[in-house]
Amino acid sequence: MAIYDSHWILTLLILIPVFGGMACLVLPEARAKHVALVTTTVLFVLSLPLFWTFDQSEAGFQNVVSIPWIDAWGISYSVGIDGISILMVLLTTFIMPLAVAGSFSYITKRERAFYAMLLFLTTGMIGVFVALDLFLFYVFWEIMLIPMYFLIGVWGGERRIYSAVKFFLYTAAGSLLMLVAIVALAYLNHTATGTWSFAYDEFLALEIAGRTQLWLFTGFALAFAIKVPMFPFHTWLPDAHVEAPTAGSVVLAGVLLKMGIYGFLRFALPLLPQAATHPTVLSVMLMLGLIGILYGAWVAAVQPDAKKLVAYTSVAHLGFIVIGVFGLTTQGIEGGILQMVNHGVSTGALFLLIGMLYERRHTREIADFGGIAKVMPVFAFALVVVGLSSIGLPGTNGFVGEFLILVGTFQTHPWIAAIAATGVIFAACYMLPMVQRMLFNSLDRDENRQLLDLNRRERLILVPFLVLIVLMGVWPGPFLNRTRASVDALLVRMQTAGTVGAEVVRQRQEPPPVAFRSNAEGE
Amino acid sequence: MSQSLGLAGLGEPGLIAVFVSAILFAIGVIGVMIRRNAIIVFMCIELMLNAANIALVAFSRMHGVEGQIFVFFVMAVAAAEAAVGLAIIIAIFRHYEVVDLDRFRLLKW
Amino acid sequence: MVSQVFQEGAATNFHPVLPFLILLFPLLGALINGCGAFLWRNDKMVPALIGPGALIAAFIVVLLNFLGMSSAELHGAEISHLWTWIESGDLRIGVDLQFDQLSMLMCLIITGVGSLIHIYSVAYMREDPGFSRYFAYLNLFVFFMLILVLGASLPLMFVGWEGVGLCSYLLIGFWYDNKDFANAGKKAFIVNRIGDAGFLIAMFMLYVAFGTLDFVPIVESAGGQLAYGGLLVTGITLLLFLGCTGKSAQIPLYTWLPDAMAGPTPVSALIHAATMVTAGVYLIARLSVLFALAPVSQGVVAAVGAGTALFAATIAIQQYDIKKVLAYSTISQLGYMFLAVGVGAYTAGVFHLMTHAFFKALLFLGAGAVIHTVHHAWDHGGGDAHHHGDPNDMRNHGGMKAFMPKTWIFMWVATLAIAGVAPFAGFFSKDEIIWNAGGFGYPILWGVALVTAVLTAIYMTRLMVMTFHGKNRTFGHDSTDGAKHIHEVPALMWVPLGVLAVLSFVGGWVNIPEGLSLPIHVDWFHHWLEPVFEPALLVAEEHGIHVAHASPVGGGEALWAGISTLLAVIAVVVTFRTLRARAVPTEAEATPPTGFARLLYDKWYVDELYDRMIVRPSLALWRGCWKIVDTAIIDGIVNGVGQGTKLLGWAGGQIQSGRVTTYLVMFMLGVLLVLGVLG
Amino acid sequence: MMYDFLFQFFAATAILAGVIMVTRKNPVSAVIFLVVVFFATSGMFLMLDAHYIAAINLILYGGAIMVLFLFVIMLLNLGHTDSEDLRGPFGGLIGGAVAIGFLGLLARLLVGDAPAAASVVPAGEALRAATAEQGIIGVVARPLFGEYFMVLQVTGVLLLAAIVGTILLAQRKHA
Repeated sequence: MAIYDSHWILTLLILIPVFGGMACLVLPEARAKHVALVTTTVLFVLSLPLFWTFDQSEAGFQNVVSIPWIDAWGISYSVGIDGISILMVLLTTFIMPLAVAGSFSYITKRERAFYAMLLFLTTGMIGVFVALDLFLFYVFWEIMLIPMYFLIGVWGGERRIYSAVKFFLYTAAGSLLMLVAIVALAYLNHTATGTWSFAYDEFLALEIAGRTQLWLFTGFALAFAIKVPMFPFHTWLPDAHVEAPTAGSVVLAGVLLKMGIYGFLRFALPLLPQAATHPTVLSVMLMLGLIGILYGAWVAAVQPDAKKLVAYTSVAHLGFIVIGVFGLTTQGIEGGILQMVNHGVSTGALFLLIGMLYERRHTREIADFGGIAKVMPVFAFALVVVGLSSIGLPGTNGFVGEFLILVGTFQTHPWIAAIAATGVIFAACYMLPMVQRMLFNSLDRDENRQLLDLNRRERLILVPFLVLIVLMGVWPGPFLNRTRASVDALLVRMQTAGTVGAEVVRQRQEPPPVAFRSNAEGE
Repeated sequence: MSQSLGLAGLGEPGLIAVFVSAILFAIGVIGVMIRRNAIIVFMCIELMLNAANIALVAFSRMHGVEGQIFVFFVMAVAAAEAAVGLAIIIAIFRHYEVVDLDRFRLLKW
Repeated sequence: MVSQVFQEGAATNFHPVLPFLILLFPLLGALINGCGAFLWRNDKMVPALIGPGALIAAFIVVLLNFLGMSSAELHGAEISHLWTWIESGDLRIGVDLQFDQLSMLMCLIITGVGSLIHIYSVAYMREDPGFSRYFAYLNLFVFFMLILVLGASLPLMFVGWEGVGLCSYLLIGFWYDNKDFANAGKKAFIVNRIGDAGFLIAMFMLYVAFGTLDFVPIVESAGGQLAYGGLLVTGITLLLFLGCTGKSAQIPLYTWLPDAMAGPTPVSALIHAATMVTAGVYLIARLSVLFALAPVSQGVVAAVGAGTALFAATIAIQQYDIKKVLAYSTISQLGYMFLAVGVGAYTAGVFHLMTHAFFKALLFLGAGAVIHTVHHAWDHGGGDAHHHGDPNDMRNHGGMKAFMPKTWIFMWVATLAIAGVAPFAGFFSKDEIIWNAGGFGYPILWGVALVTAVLTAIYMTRLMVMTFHGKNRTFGHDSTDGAKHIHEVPALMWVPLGVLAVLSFVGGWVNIPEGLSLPIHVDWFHHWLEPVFEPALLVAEEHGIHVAHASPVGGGEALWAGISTLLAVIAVVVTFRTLRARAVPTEAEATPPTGFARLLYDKWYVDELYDRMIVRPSLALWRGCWKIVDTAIIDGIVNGVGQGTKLLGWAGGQIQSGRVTTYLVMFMLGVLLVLGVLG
Repeated sequence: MMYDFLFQFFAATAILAGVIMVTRKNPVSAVIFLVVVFFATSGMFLMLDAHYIAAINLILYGGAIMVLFLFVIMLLNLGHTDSEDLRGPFGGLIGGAVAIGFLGLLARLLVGDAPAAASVVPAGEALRAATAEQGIIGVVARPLFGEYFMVLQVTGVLLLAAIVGTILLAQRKHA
């Protein structure tokens, strides 16, 4: 279809949720959830063909458009996708209908506003992933913040106000620094070319002195590090997750946390290659990633609250992605991108599962459960599979991502990767005890004996997650292929403009020590 | 800085008058700060206005009659102020039965 | 020569026959049974047919391939490419199955012994409500185990490696409503993951060194690529061995295996005796060339193996739980295998792996039969709650010979096999290990291996005596209820025992070394595996490592084989006579032993040591991270900034008191300030 | 000589009466001493050749406004001594500090040679000449109704507004 050759598909993806959200607001309360579900489903169906129409041999942007918006400042509506963002866009459209469906019985008050917020949030998220004008990007970035703030603050748990404010202030503090960096870039561009512009391409062409790059990188990196979240900027995450309603947690973990990494890949690295490849910067980022892996897992292991536990596992998972990205190798970055999708899928599913349990028992304390595999076998099955995916068991999607990240980073930073590999031990140390204390042991509480197993709607929600977990675990090829060209282009850019990037790519281009591959191909 | 003011043109009585003006003004300030009674505070303000008048008159010896014109207007405004101010005090007293300034927080909503 | 028979087949090229079916059958079985666990929970017919059926089908395919391979002249490995799994940059990992002599042998063991255990399980688990789930797990386990041995690259092997760990976890905690059982499963998984981390890092190092993770190129180019005894290869092999110590329960990561006995007994037989725990040995055999290049690592492997063998054997002597005895025995026997591969006798290690699979599976299944029977007897016969103790405890057994004669005979076959009495299977494999340990110049390890052999005979005889001989204690010392309620197990259970007994008897005859000076000598096994170990042996040869044809203290192979079998026989006889005369208290009456025996009874307190040294400090550290670093420090700073802002606002608000005088003071101060600055 | 003495006497009286006025607890005596201040300042105005100002100062301040104050004090019955009225030492400290600050600023002005500098034109000569020419009233009235006529009118409006405001504020709500 023609729209898949033009920017219209992206523009539609941005616009449809806005209209859907408005419809939610004006239609009767009881209809809101259905409108939201239909809207997000349509969105997903609409976006799905992108996966195939996307030209995976093309490193640059596709479905591009640039329409002037605020001409005086050179701000334009520019959108497009490449190998780094395509999976993120699809992840967003994949998660949203499931998050909406997962809220059907969870949200009972102010439904109109709730679903409208979810839909506005969708617009923000898709916008962030497709924006090619930094001003536009910033606008979407901030748009995203507002619905999320309300989702936590209005439909959250007991300490929702504290969490919502913490979330908002943390993120806003970071993004203001980013705004400074963006404006500085525009100013530099103005000095260099004499015209005002916020376009990504223009900034790519900019030559920036090393020291300036470091300052700008700091601005971007703080914003993204808070969003990731990297240690020690992570403490908003557990609070936000614990208090947020299920759909909020799912979206937060599934998509919002990816923004930080996406920001690094899209902006911080290619725009400021010298800063990003500066040895000190690299080691700081890698160390923070490493600390995140270990620290997140450790703290997760001693959490009494299931949702908080999962929140801390996110810190660990995102730590893996950070070291993958800053390992600056093909495998590391591709693995990182893949792991972003994986994390969205598995952690999203985990939050949904915990939410389903919360709806039944109104508690998330792990100690309140025990032996519920007896009464909820389907739930138990799903939790085990998703949990195993989360700890990266081979055969599930989690392994492929982690493995690529570690293999990639090991080539440039063997010690970091080796220590990070011990994260798999600690992963087992948090997930298995939780699974055991919830599902296994004896069913000794009366409240738990009456628990009903998942109903049809809940099962249907989980099926896509489980399918994707296995599919991406055994056949990640289609996903990896789509990222390849863009990642390679990024690395080449880091090489030509960076300082240590050269080393990385030289290593890659040398023929491997052993010249042959698997026999099957030779024969 | 101080030299450029050219106080010498005042002559000796004028100079003394400026000193008196300053001292009276300072007394007025002290009064405003150490008294709670609204009326006395008000009186202190009148004192400060009067101090200013002294200075203006002293300056008029040097710069011509405009100083006195100024004093004329100051007095007119002071009269208006006294009338309105006292009316306010009366209105407040009617409401609170007291004219202690520390008891009012009318400037804060 | 017998081996000629196998060689004379036409030298045609070998092509795997329907290789994917080997994996597909167990996988389908697992899926069907898995669905069954939800959909037809009470139907036992489907799982009873599908479960063992899938395995038998797989076994037939394996057998076809095996026959095909033995009639062909295969040098090197045949790779069967299914699809590309991971492709990123230079890294390419296919879902490739590697068919060579070693993987075929392993497949035979897995599907063969697996089939028998599946059949046995049908009867053993008949009354369990989780019947379908059980077969789903068991089939899934076999699937992963086959991936482990057939995987043509390290990552694919790792899939199997962790997959079997998962199934082990699920099956150990099969009766998950018992907290201890669930804990045991969790412990197994976590301890295994420690080893897995080593495996992962080793993989990364291999990738950096070779640019590929496929076995074939690594094995072929290792000799030229890595320096002999170099740091890199030593690191790789030591990390791989760390993985092995986890999976194969060696010091220091062995502690999960005894706890793993919480699972159903056929599971212990299949996973924790015959197949999964030998994965480490398989890994070293698969990458033998790397170990051959790293003499230091080899020494470590051999020493750890021998140490574990002795250590576990000492514990086995003082255990009363029949499965625990067998568990420690398994650890000990695995130690033998590592000793073998450590000294460079890879064939001997794999040989012992095979015979051990036969007799240890038999021992576990036999023990399972006894446990099953005791359990039943208590359930159906004993109204007296007093007698309901632990059916695993040998002090509650005794005199089973009279009630279960078939089981008794089969168990004795296995006992003699593991004790190393000629001509049972264990004799040939164990003797070869001991001989090689001495021959490759490890006199201390040789001595340890000999001592352990004697200990093995002692604890196994003790097990037999306590279980099958003497008076029955199941219903107390003086009760005759036993005769009424204890029966031989059904045919579905004893037939597999019988098959395994035959294998335990004749299984060693595939390799009768020339050195024994017996009238017949067979080197089929050596010949079969020769292509696999050739690169490793070549490396060893290049660096001047040869088998000495004498033991460290003189004497040839035949002499020492004779001595060792004689020692075993003496140990069996002496133990038998000593213990038979001794009265055994029932579990209820028993008091814990004292002195050194207590130390062995409590397993050298290693679990307690780990708990104090590792588990508790870790948890304390983690809790500290949470409570102190996260909550107190980071959140303290964050909230502090918030509070500080609030305080500032409050202070500002205080100035806005609403009092005229305050404003006046401010105004005056402002005037002063302005005048002070400008004046 | 007599001129200097009188001038200094008025100045001293003004300051002294000011101090007494500020420290009286009784509002009525405060009013009386304020009147004294106004008298003294009127004397000073007179001696500084501002005859008209001296007169209206006496009439307007010393007469009308002070009577108004006295009237309100009596009206509200505030004539009794109230010890609460004076602030404690802290208030005094701040007041004193501010006052000292002002005086300090003044002292700063006096540092240097300014007061000693001789004037070319004797002080007040021009004003005296104008007064001689136009009369005491004329010297003020001419500019007032000429140059500053507009301002004078606006002042009238201000006074009107004050009258209206005063009535509005002081009237009883229910009257």
